[in-house]
Amino acid sequence: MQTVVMLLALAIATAGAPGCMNPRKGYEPPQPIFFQHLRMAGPANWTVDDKGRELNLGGYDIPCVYCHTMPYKGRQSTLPSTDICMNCHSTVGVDKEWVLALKKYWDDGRPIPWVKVHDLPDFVYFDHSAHLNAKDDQGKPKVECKDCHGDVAAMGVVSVQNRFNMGWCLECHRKPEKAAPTDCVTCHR
Amino acid sequence: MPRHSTKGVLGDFYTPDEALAAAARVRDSQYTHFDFLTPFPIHGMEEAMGQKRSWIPIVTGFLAFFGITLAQTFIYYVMIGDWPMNFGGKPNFAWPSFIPVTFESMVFYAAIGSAIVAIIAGKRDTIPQPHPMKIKTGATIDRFVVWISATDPKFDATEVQRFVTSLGADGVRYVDAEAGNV
Amino acid sequence: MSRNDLTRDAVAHPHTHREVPGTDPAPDAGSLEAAVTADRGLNRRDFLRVTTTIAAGSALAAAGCQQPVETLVPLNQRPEGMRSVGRPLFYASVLDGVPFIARTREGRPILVAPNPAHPSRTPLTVRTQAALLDLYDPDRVQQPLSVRRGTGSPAKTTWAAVSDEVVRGLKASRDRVALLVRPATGAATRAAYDEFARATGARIVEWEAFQPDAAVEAWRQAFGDARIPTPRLDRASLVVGLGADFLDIAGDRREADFADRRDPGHPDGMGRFIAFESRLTLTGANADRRIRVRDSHLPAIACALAHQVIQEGGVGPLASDLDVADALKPFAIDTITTAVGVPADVLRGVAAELRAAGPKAIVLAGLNAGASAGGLALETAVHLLNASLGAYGSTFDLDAWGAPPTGGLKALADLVADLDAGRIDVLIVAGPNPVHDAPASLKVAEAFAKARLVVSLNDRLDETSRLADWLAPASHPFEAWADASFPGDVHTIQQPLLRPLYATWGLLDVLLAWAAQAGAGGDIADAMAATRPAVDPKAPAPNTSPAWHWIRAWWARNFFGTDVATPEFEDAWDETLRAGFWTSPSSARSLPSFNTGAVSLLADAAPAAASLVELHLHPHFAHLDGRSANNGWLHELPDPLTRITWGDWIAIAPRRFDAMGLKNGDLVKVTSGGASVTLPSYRHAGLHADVVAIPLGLGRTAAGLAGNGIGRATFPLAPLVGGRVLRVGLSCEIAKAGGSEELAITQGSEVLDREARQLLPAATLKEVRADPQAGTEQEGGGPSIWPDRSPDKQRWAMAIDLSKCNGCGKCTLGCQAENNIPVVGPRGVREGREMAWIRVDRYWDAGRDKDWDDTVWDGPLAVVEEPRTLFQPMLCQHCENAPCETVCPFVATMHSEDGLNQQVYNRCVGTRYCSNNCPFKVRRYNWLEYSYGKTNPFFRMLVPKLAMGEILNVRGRLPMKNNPEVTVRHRGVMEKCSFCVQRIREARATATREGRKLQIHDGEVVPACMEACPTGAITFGNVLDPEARVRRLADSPRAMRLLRNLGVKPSISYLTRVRNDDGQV
Amino acid sequence: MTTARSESLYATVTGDAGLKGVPVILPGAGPYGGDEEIPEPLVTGGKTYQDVDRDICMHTEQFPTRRWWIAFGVALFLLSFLVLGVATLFYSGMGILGINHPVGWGSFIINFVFWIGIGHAGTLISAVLFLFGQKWRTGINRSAEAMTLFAVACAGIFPVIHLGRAWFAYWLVPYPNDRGPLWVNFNSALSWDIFAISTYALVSLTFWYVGLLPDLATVRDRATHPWRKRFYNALSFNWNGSHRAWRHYESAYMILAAFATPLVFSVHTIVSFDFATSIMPGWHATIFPPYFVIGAIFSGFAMVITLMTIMRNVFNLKNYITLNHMEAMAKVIMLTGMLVGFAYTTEFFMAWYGGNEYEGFIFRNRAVGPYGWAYFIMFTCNALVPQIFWFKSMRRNAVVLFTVSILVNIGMWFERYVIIVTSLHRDFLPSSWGMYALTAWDWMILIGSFGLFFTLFLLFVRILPAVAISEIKGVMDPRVSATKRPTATAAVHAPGEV
Repeated sequence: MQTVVMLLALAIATAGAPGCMNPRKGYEPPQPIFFQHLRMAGPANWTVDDKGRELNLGGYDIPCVYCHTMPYKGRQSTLPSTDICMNCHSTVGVDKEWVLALKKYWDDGRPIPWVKVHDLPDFVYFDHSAHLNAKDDQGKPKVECKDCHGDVAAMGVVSVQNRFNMGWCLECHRKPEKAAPTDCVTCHR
Repeated sequence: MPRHSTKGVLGDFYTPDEALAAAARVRDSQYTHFDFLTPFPIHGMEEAMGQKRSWIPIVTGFLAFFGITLAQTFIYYVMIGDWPMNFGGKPNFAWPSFIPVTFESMVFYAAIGSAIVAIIAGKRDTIPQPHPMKIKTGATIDRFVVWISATDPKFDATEVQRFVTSLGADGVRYVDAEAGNV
Repeated sequence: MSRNDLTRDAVAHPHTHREVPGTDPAPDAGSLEAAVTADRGLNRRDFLRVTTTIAAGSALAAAGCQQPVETLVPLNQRPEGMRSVGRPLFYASVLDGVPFIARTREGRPILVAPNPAHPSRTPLTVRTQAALLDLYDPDRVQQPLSVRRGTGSPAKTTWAAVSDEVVRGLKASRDRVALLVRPATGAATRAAYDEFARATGARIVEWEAFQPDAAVEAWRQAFGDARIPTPRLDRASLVVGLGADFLDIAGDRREADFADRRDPGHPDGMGRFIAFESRLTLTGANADRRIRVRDSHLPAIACALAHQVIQEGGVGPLASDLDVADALKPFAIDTITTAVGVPADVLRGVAAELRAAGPKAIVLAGLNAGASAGGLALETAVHLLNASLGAYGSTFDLDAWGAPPTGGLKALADLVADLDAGRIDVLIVAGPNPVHDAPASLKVAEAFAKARLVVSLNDRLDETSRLADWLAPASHPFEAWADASFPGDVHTIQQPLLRPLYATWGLLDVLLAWAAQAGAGGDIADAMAATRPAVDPKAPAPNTSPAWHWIRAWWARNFFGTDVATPEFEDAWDETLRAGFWTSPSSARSLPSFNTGAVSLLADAAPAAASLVELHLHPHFAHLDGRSANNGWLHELPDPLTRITWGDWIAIAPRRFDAMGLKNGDLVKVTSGGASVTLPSYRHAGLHADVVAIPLGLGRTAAGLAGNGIGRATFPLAPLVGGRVLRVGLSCEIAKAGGSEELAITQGSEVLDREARQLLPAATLKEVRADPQAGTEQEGGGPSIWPDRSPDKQRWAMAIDLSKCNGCGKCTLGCQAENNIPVVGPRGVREGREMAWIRVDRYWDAGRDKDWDDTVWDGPLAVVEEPRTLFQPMLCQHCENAPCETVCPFVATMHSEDGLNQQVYNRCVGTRYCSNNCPFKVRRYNWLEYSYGKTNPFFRMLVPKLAMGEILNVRGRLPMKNNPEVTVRHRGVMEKCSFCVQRIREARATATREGRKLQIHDGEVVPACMEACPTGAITFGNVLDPEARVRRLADSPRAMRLLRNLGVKPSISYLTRVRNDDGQV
Repeated sequence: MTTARSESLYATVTGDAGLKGVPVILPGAGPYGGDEEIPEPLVTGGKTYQDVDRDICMHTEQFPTRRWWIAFGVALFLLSFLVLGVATLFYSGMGILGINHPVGWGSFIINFVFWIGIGHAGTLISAVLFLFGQKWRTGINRSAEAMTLFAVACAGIFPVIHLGRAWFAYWLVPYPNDRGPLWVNFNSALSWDIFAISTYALVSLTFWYVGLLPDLATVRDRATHPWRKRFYNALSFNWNGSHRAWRHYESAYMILAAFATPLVFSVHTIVSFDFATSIMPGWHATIFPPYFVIGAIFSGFAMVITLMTIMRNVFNLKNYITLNHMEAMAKVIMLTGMLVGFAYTTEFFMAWYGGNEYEGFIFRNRAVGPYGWAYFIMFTCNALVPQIFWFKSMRRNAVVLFTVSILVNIGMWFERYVIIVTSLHRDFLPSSWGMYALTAWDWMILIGSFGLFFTLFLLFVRILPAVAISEIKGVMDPRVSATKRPTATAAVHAPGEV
C-alpha cells in the first residue's frame, strides 16, 4: 500500500517538474502584426513565378542594427519606432495586409504593442552593449546576436531558441575563453 | 522459506523463567523451526534459543560510514567543486563548517537505517511465523508461547504436541489456520 | 502591472491632452505614447507566491510555471535628439534659486543632483533633492477647480473658463489688481512680472516666510543702495558667528567654502569658527568653540566685541569717530558681562582673536538671529565690525555682488492693509501660502475675503487656495520655463525636464497669457503671437509656451545683445542650457564707507530685563516654511541634531527638562504673545538653560494625505512687531501639559564614550599637529587564521573626511532617490523600521572623565550641557571578512571579485541573520510591502498600517520616481548600500564599449551620496590603484577603519574630525 | 532479577502512600553479611500483566471522556490563534510583529529555541536513561518521546514562518536546479539547522515508533472491531512477539538510544551555533553549546513533570508513574537548574575577565539595563526556584512539582528572551540601539503554538498507548504480575480475552 502512495507522488513530481524546469525555449507568441524577419533580414531568394515575374521569396539582408538601433550603445536592444518601418513601407508592399495593419497603426499615431519574446525576469539586468562590445584578445567580438537569439533572419515568427535561464547564461559565462564575470551583481542589483 | 506458516503447535508458559528453561530444551531438541513469542524481551533468551548476537550493529557501522562520506563529498562538491564563492573572506574549504552537517548525516543514516534494517531483519532472519491476525496466541498480552512450525522437516503433529507438553507447557494445541481451528 | 515593467520597458510618462488657453491644442502626432504592459493578470511575484503557498504538489504540476506575457512598446515617432530608450538624459536647470542637474530616463526625471560647474557654488538644499516627490505628488490638483471660497466641494473646470473670468476681472478693475508671488531672482522672470504689472496695473508683492528683513534694513542704513558682497568663508581664517545658521537655512556657497577650510592640512591653515548661539544649530555643532547665550543678548555681545575691537584696539577707519564711540560706550565688556552671562575674559579673548586675524576674519549674524527685537542693532554691529576689520574686499568678495533679497514682511503687510481698505479687487496668489506662514496678527484670511476675485495658482488646495474663487494650478518648476540669477552676475535658465503631468500650465505662461488677453502690447503680444502655429503646415509646430518665447526674447535683447532669429543666439542659448549658467560681464565695484548715521540703531542693543524663559522659533531643517509638507522623503529625513522625523517638537535644555520631570515625548504647552501650542518635548543637548526652541513650518492641514496633521501649526507664536516678524528672544511660559506622544526618533543612544568604544576618530588640531594619527587609536585585532583572499587588481572603497562632513544628511536623500528606497511613515519610524541605506549618526562626545554611570546611556547631564557634536555617515562598510555573508544560508549575500558585498534581492528569503550579525547595523529590511500596494480589505481591516506603504510610495504617479537600473524590492527582502553598483556596472559597460577593457578611471564612478555631498566629504574609488584619490586618503595618517578588533576589515576609512583649538578662548 | 524477598514489596505497596522514596534496607541480609537494599517497586498496586494492558489501553478503546473533549476544544481554539496569526503574517509581512531594526529576531526565534529545548528532554529520557539502565524511565519514556515529537513539530514551524518570503523556504534544501546550480551556504548555522532539526525529528520519530511497535500489537490483540485490528496491525508491521524479532529489535533499540544521545547534544549545540557562530557580544561565546544543552534538559524535564502530573491524575496512571518517578525527575531539575545558574554566573565572570568593553557592557546592561526585569525573572525561575527541591517533602508534593515546572518553563522562555533581545538591542554602535516588545500578533502565535502542542498531545493520548506496555511488563516482578497457571478446576479464559 505504501508503494502505491510512493508511485503516485513520484508521478505527480515528474509531471510537475518539467513544467517548472522547462523555461521558455520554443515560446512563440503571436504578434499584433504578422512580421517575418525572414522577409527582412533573410538572404535574398529570387525566383520567377508562373507569370514570369521575378519574385524574392527571401529577405533583403537588412542588418539587425537598422531597426534595433541601440544594442551596441545601451542596455536594451530597442525595437524600431514606427517611423523607421514607414521609411520603406510608406511605398513598399502597400498591398500586403500586414503592411496595411502597420499603416493603420501609423495613421492612428498609436505605437505597435509588440509581444515580448525574450523576456528575462524583472530582477535581471541584462546589458546588450556589454556583451556585443566585449572583444577577445584578437579583437574578435565574443558574442553575436545569433549566439543567444538563434538565426532570427531565417525565422518567420520569432521564437525563443535557448533556455534563457540562469543556468544557461552561466554555461557561457563560465567558458574560460569568454572570461566573463560570474559575480552576482553582474546581472542582479 | 515462507514468511508465515499456517500450521504448527503452540504451548503457553506463564513466567519468563519457565520459558527460558523450555527454550534450552527445545534448542537441544531435533526441531529447528521453533520460536518463543513473548510480551517483552527476556534477558538470556538468545543463548537459550541458540542464537548469536544480532548482526545489526555491523550494518550500523557501514551506514554511519556511508552517512559521513555522503555528507562530506556533497558539501565538498557544493562549496568547492561546483561554484566556490567568497563567503565573508573564509577559505572555500572551511572544514569546521562541514562538521555539523556531516555528524547529522552520519546519525541520520545510521539510526534510521538500522531501525529499518532491524524491522526487515525481524521479518526475514527468522522461521515461518504464525500470522498474528490469523492465529491468536496472547503472546502480546501475558503468555510466553512456544511455537513449533509445521514447516519443520521433522514435524509430526502428535509427536510435537507430546514434546511440548513434556516441556511443561499449558494449553498445548495444534493450530491450522486454513482449517480454522485456531 | 509590475513595477519594473513600468520603469524598465516603459517608453515615457502618460501624457494627457491639455487645452492651452488662447490657442487650439496643437496636434501631438509624435507624442511619447504611454508604455503599457498588456498583461493585466497576476504579475510574476504574486503568481509564484500564490502557487507555492497552496503548495499542493499536484496543483503545482497542473498549473505549470508559465511566465506572464509582457509587451514591449516602441515609440510611434521618435523626436529628434531623443537618442534612445535605456540611456539617461541630463538637464541643467534651477529650482527656487538652487541650480541642479536632473537625470531623466524615458522622459521622466528620476534624480536631482548638484551642478558642480555652477560658479555660484550654491549647494543643493534638501528640498531641491526631494522635489521629485513634489512633482509626482498624487495630491497635486490635476486641473483647474472652481473653489468658490471653500463653500461646497470644489468642482472641476477648464482653463478657458478660469482665464475668461480672470481676464474680465483684470480689465474691469485695472489698477486694483495685486499679484502675490514668491521672491524671484531671475532677470527675465522679474521683467515678466513688471510687464504684467504695467499691462494690468497690478501691484507685485513678493512674500516668503524666512527673509533677512533686519539684515536688508541694516545694510541699507549702513551702505545705502549698494549691492551685498558675497561672504567667502574659504578665505577666512577666523569666523565668528552670532546666531549664525548658514548650514541650517541659507542654501548658499558658505556651506562648501566653510568645509574647504576645515582641512587640517589646508595651505593657509585650518579655519577656526567661534559661535555664540542659544540653540544648538547644525552650524553651531560644527563650531570649534561654542558659547551659549540668550538670543536677546546677541546684539549686546556684538556691540561689546565692536567696542573692544574698535575703541580699545583702535582698529579700522572708524576708530576715531566720535558718533561710533558714543554709540558703543555703553557696551564695554565689563559693563555687560554680568547681564549677558558670558565671562569677560572670553569676550576679550574673542575680540583679541578678531584683532589678530584682521582682514582674514569675518563676522556673521544669523538670518534667524536677526528676527529679534534687537535684530537691527545686531546686524549694524556686525557690518560695523566687518568694515572695521577690513573684511569687505578680503573675506567679502566685492566682485560677486548680489541684489538685496526681496519678499520681506513689509510688502505683505501693505498688501493686507490695501485689501482691508478695499483698494484691491483682483488678487492672484502664485506660489506663497500666507494663510499658513504669515504672522497671525496680519489676519490674512479676513483680508483675502475682502477682495472681489481671488485666483490661486498654487499646486494644491492648500490653506490659501481654499479661500480663492478659482484654483488654476501652475505647473511644477520642473515642467515650466523661467530663469534665476545668482550673486556675481551668474544667470541660469529654468528649463522643463518633462511635459506637464497634469492639465497645468507654467506660472509665467499663465501670467503672460492673461496679460496679453487683458490687452498688453509690446513684448508680451510678440511672445503670444509666436506661440500660434504658422500658416504653412510644413513649418515645424512652434513651442506653445509663451514664457519660452519671452525669456529668449529678453535674454537675446539684454544679455546676448543679438536678435532671437540669429544662429549666434541659438548657439549661446543651447550652451547656456547645457552648462546650466551664463555669466554676464560684471563691472568692478567698490563699497561706500560705513554711514556712521546707522550707529543710532545700536541703541536698542541694550540687554533688556531677561524674561524667565525665551522662545526661539526656527525653520524646520527639511521643510523650511512647510512648502513641501506632503513630501515623504523630507518628513523621513531625520533632523540633523534631534534625529526626529515626521513631526515637530519643543526642545528644552537638559537641566530644565529634568527639573520639570519630563521624559522625551511628554506634551508641553508653550504660550507666547497670546498664542499657545502643545508639543511633545525633547531633551535637547547644548540648549541655553533659559531658551526653548520650536521648529516652524509643520502642522499643515491642507498639504495632502501624507502631510496632513503631521506636527502642529507653530507660526502663530511669531508676533508682528514694528513691521518685522520676531522669531527669537520672545518671552514665553512653558508648562507640562500631561500625556505624551512618542517621538519618531531614528537614533538609539546619543552618547559615545570614545575611550571605551573607539568608533569615531576625533582630535583637536594641536593633538593632530603633534601626532597626525591622534584620535585614530583603537584596540588591535589578533592575527587572522584565514588565508587572505582580498582582490589584487580592483577593490572599491570609500573615504569619508569627518572634518569636512557637517552632518547635513543630504547624502541620505541622494541615496534614497537613486536606489528606490521606500518611505515607511511615522509609525514605521517609531517601530524602528526606517529604510535609509546611509544614515548620519550624531553623537555627543563623552569622555569618561565626566564621571557618569555608563549603564544607562540617555545622555547624562555632565555630557549634554555643552556637548561636542560628532557626525558620522554610517553605511555598509563592504567588509572583506563580512560577518553577514558567512551567516546567510540562502547564498543571497557574498563578496564579489572587486570587493563589493553583494546583496541579491531575488535570492534573499529574509532570515535577517545578516542584519543581526552586522556590527554596524546598516542592513535594512522590508518589514511590510512598502513599494507595492496591498489591497485585500480583510487584512487591511486586521492590520491598518498595511495601507501606509501604498499611501507614501505607490499612490498616483509616485512610482515614476523609481530608478529603472535598481530593483524595487518586495517585502521580506534585506537591502543595503551597494556602493551604487548600478553605476559601477554602467562604468564597466562604458569601458567595454570604449574598448578600455575594464580600466575604469579614478572618479569615473561617483556614488549617489558622494554626488549629493555639498562639501566633498565622501570620496570613492579603487583603493588598489596607487594614484586614486581614495587611496591617498585611505593611506593618510588620519584614516581609521572601524572595529579592527573584530577583524571584519571594512572598506571605508574615516578621517579624523579635527577641532581647531588653536585660539585663546 | 528481583529476589524472592522483594516479592512482598511488589505485592504490598498499593500506591504512592506506600512509597517512602528510599530502598528498603534488610540489615545483614546481604550476600556477604552487609545490608541488602531492595529497590522500591516501579509499579505499585500489585498489577498483573493484564491489568497493565487494561489500564493503559482503555483510553484508546473507549469513547473519550467529557474532560478530554473540553481539553481538546480549548487546544483547538488556541490552535486557531496560530492559524489566523500565520495567515495574516503571510499576507502582510513581518511588520505586524514586534521585531524591528536592530532587533531582527524576536518571539519566533525565542519560541523556536524554547520548543526545541523542551523537545530534547523526551529523547534524552528514553535514550540516556536507557543507556544508564535507569529502569524508572519505563513509566514516562513513551509520553516524553511523544512530547519531543510534538515540541519539535511546534519548533519546526517557526524557522519557516519567521522567513520574510516563506514561500521560498525550500531553497534552504540543496536540491539540484538549473540556476547554475545554486546550492546552499554551508558556512551558515541556519543551513546546519535544517539538517539538525530534520534529522532530530526523524530519529526521534523512529526511536518512538520502534518502541511503540510491540504496544501496537498489544492494542491490536485487545481490539474487537475488525477495522481497528487491521489499522493497528498495519501500524505494528504484523508484530507477533517472536523472540527472533525481539533480538534485532533490542539491538536496534540499543543503537537508536546510542545515536539519539549524541544527537540530542549535537542538535541543541547546532541550535546554539545559530548564536555562537555570530560576532555579536553576548552571543559568540564557547559556553553556548553546553549552556543551551543543559537549558534544554532543564526545560524539557520541567515540561515532562507538567505533563506527567496532569496525566497521572486525569488518566489515573499513578501506579505506573509513581511519586518515585516524579522525585527522580525533580532531582534532575534541581541538578540542571544549578548548572544553568552556574552558566549564568560564568558568563558574567568571563565578560569581566575578558576585559572587552562591548562584552562587558552587554552583561552589565543585561542585568541592570532596560531588560533587567526579564533577567530577574530568568534568574529567579531558573536558578533559585529549583532550590526548593532540597527538601524531600517538596520533591514528592504534586502541587509544588507542578508549580515549579511551570515557573521553570517561564524562566527558560525568558532566558532565550534575554539572550536574543539584550544582545541585539544594544551592540557595537550606540546610534543603532533600539527597543523591542512583543505585539499582539507575537503573543497570538506563541499561544497558538501551545495550542498546536496540546492538540497533538491529546490526539496521541487518544490514539496510542501513553505508557510503554512491553517495557513496564519487563520491569514488573513476574511472580506478582504473571497470570497464574490455571489449576484443573479454575476456569481459563481464552488467550486474548479480558
